[in-house]
Amino acid sequence: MNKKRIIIVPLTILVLIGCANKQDGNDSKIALMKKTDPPPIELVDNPETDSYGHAIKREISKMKELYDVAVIQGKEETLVVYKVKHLQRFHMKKIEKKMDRYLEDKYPDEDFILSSDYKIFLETIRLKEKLKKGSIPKKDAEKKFQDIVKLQKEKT
Amino acid sequence: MGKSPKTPEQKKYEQLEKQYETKRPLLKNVLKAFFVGGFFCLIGQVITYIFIYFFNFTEQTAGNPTVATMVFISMLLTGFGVYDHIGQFAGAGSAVPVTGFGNSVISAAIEHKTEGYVLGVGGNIFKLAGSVIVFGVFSAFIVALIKTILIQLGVI
Amino acid sequence: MLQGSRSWVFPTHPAILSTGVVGGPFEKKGNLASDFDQFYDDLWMGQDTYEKANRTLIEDAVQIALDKQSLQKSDVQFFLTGDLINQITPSSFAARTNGIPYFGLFGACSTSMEGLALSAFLVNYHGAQHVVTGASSHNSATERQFRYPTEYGGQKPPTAQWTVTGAGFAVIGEGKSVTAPAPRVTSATIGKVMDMGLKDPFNMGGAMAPAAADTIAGHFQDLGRDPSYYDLIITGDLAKIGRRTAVEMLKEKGYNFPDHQFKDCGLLIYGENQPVQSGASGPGCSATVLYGHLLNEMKKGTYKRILVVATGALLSPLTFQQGETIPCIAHAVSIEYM
Amino acid sequence: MLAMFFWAFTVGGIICVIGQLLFDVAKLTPAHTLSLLVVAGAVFSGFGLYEPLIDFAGAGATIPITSFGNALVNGAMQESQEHGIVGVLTGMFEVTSSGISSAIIFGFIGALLFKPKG
Repeated sequence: MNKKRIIIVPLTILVLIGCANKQDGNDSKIALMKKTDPPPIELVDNPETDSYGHAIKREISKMKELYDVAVIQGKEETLVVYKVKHLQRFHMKKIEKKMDRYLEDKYPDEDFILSSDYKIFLETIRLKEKLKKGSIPKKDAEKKFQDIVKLQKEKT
Repeated sequence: MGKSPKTPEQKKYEQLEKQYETKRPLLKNVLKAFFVGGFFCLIGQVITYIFIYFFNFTEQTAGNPTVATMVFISMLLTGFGVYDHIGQFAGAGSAVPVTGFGNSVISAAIEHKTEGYVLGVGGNIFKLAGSVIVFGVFSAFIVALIKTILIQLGVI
Repeated sequence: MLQGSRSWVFPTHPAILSTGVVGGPFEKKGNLASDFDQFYDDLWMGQDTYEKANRTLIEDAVQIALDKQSLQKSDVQFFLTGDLINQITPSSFAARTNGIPYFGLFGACSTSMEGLALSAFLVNYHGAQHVVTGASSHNSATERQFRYPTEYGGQKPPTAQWTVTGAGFAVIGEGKSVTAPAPRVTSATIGKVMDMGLKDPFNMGGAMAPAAADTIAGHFQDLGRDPSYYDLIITGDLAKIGRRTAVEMLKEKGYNFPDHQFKDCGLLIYGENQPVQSGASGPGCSATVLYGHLLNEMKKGTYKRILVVATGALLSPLTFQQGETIPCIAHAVSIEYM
Repeated sequence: MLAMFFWAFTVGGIICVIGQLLFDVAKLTPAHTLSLLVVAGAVFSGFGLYEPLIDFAGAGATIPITSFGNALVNGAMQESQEHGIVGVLTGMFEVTSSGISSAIIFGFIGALLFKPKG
């Protein structure tokens, strides 16, 4: 009798949490599960001259340790989020260092924030979907982007 | 410390007794520990993802609420008298995960309630878990001290 | 009367007049449930601590034993008992309740026979008309005293034993007070403390077996008897491991027992499907089995003469943590139905 | 993500197996075993091996008690980078406070709510 109760209580909590979920798009629902391959987001003022989000995405995606890359190019800094193939996760630090060096060499004037965190990836996809649906104006997007950056910098 | 050498008679008896002693079922115990311990960690991973997905936690920061949730589950299982049965079945499988740490604290707290909240609960709550904290802190102190000195000397 | 080096013979044959046996919920599901006088369905027994619950067991068992003989507490001269909890407080507190002059005994799980031997001696030599003796233990109180909090999820190895929740008490009276056949205490052999250097507190049976073997052999030597004198030799709480080891040790000393002649209280009390690992233990184990099941069997005629050997491991949580070995003791009392 | 679940299960299970072997083969008490595992976690952390294991196995490495040693070392190291040797002393509980504080809090609540079942 007790045992049943103990299984049921957490299950109910889980279901309740599941139902309370905000309306996520298709991509964010599966963002943790598999490859989503999102197009980069560019929040720059004059995309014609300053845009390089696509280029970064293309180049970073070539790294064989990764299987999914998302890029947000903000006004001042650029966020690169990536998912590492599972068996390569032992070497996450090395991969990050390698990427950092590569980007610093290639775009010495830009600030980069690198993250392999699922949460950051998820939030990136959510932002992308909101922009696509048009439910969020561009200037709010920059603020949202700053929120993601702040989240990334939080330690434990 | 009672370390007097064994007499020949005692040695002989020890051999005799060994023949009749029920052996611990090692393989069975190891398998049970593996599956139950793995299951606890799996639950932990599920909770981590729930915190990442539905709350504002990153992989880095989700660890703390996950641990707290696991300890909470451990409190329920201990309070309803289930955890000691899991422990008898799984051995290290339920002792090594943080739920086991929680169980050792919570079971001591519940048990010593009869001696009052201050002397009983307060005085005995770390009766079992205290050694883990003491050795954890002291070994961490030594490790961190050595590492810090090495860093300051420029060795690493 | 002293016979041999450490045995008493009781020429007046003090009789076990009546008994009271009380158990807990786990014992109710056991093999010997029909031999108990009363059960509690809750380990707390209506008290707010397990230690008080242990005391309640004692008070109830004593009352039942007295009621069966229609005796008043004032008819009893002495009360001899002990248990496992800190400074045997449940026993002493129960003695406060019943107001009978009291000897507190500690012999761990051997307390039951220590008490019975002393009671028979007192009665035999006119030190008392009626003595109440027995022993008790409470599983949860013992767990927390000797091991871990009851809700702690530690794994017990298959050598561990399950402490009985129960109390068995008997009124011992002068032999001449009953003319009809009754279970009578005819002799007793007092054990010496044996230490074979075992340290594992989860293997009490293995540690206690040498003490049992020594006392049994001593009993036969002192009284010039051999195993065929008894229908049954029953040890207190050696459980599976200790019983096998003790039988083997006695074989080496030249005493052979067929299986049905050498039993153990710790193996009788619980059913096969109860998760007690090696078997039962605790002062309440030999006390409830003897004063309940065995005396009933004697009255039915199954056994005429039995030798009860209660074994005790004289350790404390402190000595175990300080790395000391486990000293053990066993006392034998011979009970004959005549 | 599914790979993560698999490795959490496996790595967590293996750490528990090590604990079980310490119980059954080395015949250690639970307290000795857990203390030993915590010390092992701290030492692994000192060599920088525990963080990669967490990257790889997630909860499989953070849920076993070994991670407690790792977190203590991490806290001490974080502080020592800012305050030098003194930080080693003061930063110890920076990271691990959640396990201990939640155990105390839930332990106390448990004592208020429950009685031992025996």
